[in-house]
Amino acid sequence: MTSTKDTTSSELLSVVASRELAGKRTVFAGIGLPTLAASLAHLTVAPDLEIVYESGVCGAHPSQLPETIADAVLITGAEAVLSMPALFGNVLQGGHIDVGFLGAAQIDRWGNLNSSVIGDWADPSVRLPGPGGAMEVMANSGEVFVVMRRHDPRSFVDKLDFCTSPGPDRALADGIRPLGAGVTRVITELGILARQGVGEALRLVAVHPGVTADQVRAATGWPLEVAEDLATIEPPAAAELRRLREEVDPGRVYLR
Amino acid sequence: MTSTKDTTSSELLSVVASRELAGKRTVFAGIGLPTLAASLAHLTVAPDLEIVYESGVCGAHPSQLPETIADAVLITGAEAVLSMPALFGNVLQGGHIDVGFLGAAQIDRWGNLNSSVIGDWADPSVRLPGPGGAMEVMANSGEVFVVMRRHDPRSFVDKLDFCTSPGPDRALADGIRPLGAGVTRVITELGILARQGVGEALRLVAVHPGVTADQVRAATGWPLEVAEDLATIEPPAAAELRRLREEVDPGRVYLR
Amino acid sequence: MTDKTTTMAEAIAAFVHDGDTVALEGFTHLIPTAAGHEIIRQGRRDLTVVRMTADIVVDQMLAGGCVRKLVSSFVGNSSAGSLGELRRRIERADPEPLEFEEYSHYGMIGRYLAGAQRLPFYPVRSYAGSDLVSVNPGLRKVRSPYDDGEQVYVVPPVNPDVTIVHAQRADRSGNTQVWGLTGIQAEAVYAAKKAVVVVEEIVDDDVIRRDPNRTLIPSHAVDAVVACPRGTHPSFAQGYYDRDNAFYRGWSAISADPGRLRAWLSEWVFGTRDHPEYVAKLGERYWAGLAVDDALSLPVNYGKRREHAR
Amino acid sequence: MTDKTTTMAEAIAAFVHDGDTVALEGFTHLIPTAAGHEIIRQGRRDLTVVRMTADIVVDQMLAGGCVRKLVSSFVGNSSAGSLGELRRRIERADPEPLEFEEYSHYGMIGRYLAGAQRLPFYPVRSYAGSDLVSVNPGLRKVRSPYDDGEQVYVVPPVNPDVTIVHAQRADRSGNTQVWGLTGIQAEAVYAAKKAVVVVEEIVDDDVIRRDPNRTLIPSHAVDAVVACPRGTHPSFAQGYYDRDNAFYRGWSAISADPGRLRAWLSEWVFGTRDHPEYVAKLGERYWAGLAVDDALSLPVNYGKRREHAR
Repeated sequence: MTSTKDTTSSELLSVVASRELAGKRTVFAGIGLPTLAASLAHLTVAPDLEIVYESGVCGAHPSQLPETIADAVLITGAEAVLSMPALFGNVLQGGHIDVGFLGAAQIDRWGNLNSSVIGDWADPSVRLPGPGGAMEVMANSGEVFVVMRRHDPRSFVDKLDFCTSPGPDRALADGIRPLGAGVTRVITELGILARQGVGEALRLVAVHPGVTADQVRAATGWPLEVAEDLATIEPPAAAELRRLREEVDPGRVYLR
Repeated sequence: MTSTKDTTSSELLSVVASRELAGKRTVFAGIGLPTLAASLAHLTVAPDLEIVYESGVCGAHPSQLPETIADAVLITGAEAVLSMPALFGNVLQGGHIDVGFLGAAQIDRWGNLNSSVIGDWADPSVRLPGPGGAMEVMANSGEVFVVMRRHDPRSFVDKLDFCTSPGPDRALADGIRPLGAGVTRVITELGILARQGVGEALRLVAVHPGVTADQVRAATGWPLEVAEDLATIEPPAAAELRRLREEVDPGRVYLR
Repeated sequence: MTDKTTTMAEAIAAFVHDGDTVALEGFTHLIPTAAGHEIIRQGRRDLTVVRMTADIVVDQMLAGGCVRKLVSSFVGNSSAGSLGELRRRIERADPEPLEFEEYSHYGMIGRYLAGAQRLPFYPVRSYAGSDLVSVNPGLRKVRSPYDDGEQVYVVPPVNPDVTIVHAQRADRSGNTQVWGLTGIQAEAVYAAKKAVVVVEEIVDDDVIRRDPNRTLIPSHAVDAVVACPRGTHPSFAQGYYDRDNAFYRGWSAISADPGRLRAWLSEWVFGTRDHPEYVAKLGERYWAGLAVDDALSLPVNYGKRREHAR
Repeated sequence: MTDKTTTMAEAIAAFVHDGDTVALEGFTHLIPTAAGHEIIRQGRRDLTVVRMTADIVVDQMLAGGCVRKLVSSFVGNSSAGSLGELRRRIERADPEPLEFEEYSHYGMIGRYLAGAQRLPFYPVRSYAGSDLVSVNPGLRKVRSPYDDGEQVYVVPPVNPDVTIVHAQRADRSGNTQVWGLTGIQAEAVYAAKKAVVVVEEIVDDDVIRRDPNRTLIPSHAVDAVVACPRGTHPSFAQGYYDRDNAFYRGWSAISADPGRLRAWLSEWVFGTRDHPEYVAKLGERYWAGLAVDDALSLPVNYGKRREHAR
């Protein structure tokens, strides 16, 4: 029998994120928690879900759990492998991605993301990997989900050190009509922050059992608004955990 | 033994055009005389010549003489088959074509070509096929060769009914720096007209044996300048004709 | 895995409506002729047809009275002659005028690229000095924001209501594989709001997955999959059957005479219930003349991770 | 058919010069590592390296003192950690500063597309509102000349002095076939003034011609062909050998320590005469751990015209 008591942080985040994919058709996901969430959703709430990888793979049927978004096991047996111009131009910018998953070192209340530097760009204290395709995922996906392991004021900041991947509010301020809603869900160990789109800030819409709104406020670097109908997140069900553990990541490669 | 006496018009034009390809590496050719000329040049003066077809075929090794630029026999056994964005974007606009062959209903002294209409575009007396890729061949090839079966004032005109494919002079007048030299050689049954590039009109540089400059002038719809060192074109040699007849088009599909 | 297979009749009924903008692509190879015939059978009207090389199938759709406007870069019967109906419509508004929006090949390619990539325009190096600019207001200039301030022509995106293409094979969900000339089909599909893929054969998922690099159109871009063998005639499908060059050569004479053209439509399009009937009417002996021998590619190794690994 | 085959040492000597702009592409798959090592061995200086994902090979070239400037959209050791030398150069100018020109992936793709197509710029839908715009003057806006007057960011073309890519196979003249992830290699080659293709194997002309759709880079775009089996390590070649994930995971610790990094270079790059020696030094047992089993594609039929025809 699957125990729901010893749920790890990775399991919790994967399960909660998977539920948000209900009914979605295409998801742009990196390796790790996003892939776990998407794979679980495929088995549960989104049977038609297709995972598209930045490397160009569509409709992967991997023989083993992939270690990177370009893992050879994603290619062998896939339904399509596209060039980068086709993937970024036709699929992503063309508007075929319902949900893009992104991570970041910092996020602000508008869902703008920093994955470039801590400190000043020209003389940073920490140089991070930079945009990769995150800017395009943000600009072109219907909406963006962010899964953040760490919910603290260093990551949830009042002001980004650098805005790598801007949400639609910043795009509009730059005079350009955004194509997607930007970040609509931020899933953390404390709860879920959400916003609908342009002009709206992230607010706390749900907490995990035992977590208070004040705790989340304290962990957030801006004055966090809390939904009037603040929900409590249903803990992972035994069926969800069983599929995650036995079908999605039986080797516990990412379910650390 | 190959007789040079009964040389047909197609043979004459193919042989003369083939000589102009000496040392060239890539040629963009349609079916018919351009292919014959390029194939003969490959066997004689341009051993490294590659024919690129508008359909996307590079390095064809056809089992039979192709009937169209998209003939299945060009694909089977080819070295590469490219998509149209790759062919037009990377190969042609990217500057990889040394010589493009074009035909037209009308040509003017600057090597501008009409393949669209006789009469007014909106209400034409004859609707011709239009640009196809001719405009891109003109704009992007290093230089363009035109083989015209008919040399008369209806085809060699003072003013085009419609400029489909403009040479570099018209491009410059439109405020845009041209990438190629435009038409540099026009090969007809009477002789060869030539120009070097921007600012220069076509002038008569060579005639076939027995043809006079006055004859060519009379057949040309603008006051045709004649080179001081007007040459006489060497008639097709027995070896050229033998290769053309026996190796290039043994079925005499285009050598009508 | 959504099963998107349907019949040609159902696909045309569901995805092609009067007044729609319909892209039919396939550059000499894989022309979706059978789809064009079904559009004629179903009596669609006022279509805007987008097709780089407006050739026989367009002439037939014009004669069928389906087309109000044509967007194209080449209007001719390949190198085999003229399109009679098209010329009558353009030269004499006979039996009615035809709106015509004309580009070059790369202009059309750029329009599909912009449409597929949701770009407001696509820049191309040609058009400078062409009279096409004076008859097509869609051709505009943009100045480069970089040092040289160079100007370049741009074309506007095209986003057809539906794009129809023909391919060698697809799986039930629409993962579509094409070889030989691949043309502009993938971009035309991505540019469209809806896409119908017609194929020589629908194959097992495994056939597609054994060679994912051949999938030029992934299922997420496809709305319907129609099996229609020999559906490109008189065009060809590389490795399946050859081009019917005699038909092309014969078309110029048929279409030069409005009476003959209408008789041809009556017999071959209205007189057949669907493409299988058209195929059967041509007869197996006819098709034997277009049959090709095998020239198989060599397999490549995609590799499979060993269980020992890491 | 020009024979362009040469050795890695000769290709680097002939096509990579001090001060050149060198593009090395391959997105996780088919990274031209061996070419990077030979550039280090030959002591090139002041290079501008253009590479979308600046990963281990770039960290090694930085440590080798070859690189003055980096143009990139991702600077990290895949998902396995940091690039120590790159971070020291950027964060502390240690041992010297590194000029850095930063784009997003699609920005880099657009630069290659513009470079390959001789366009003055390439429009992309991203960048609006990003701080990258304030640190990279190459990012500019263009206004659409169509009705909405919409603005869009553009990136400038990149035209490397030389592009080096790795592929599974090519013929002697440079017709290059790639399967699995194909990335941006074709466009990077077309954007360059010169192109070097490194391959797992040089094959008979016939192998290429049996499957022309797999040729992503035709010979007319290639200047040199180098056979260098296992030349992408620790990257992978689909169907030939797997990615060395343990090497990636280990690199972060090696490169975090300048001493260890330099010792690694001494042993594995300067301490080997060429890539075959590097391969031999790893040993057959090591390579056995990266070996893959077969998963062959099914052949497709290109067709052959019958003699009877027409």
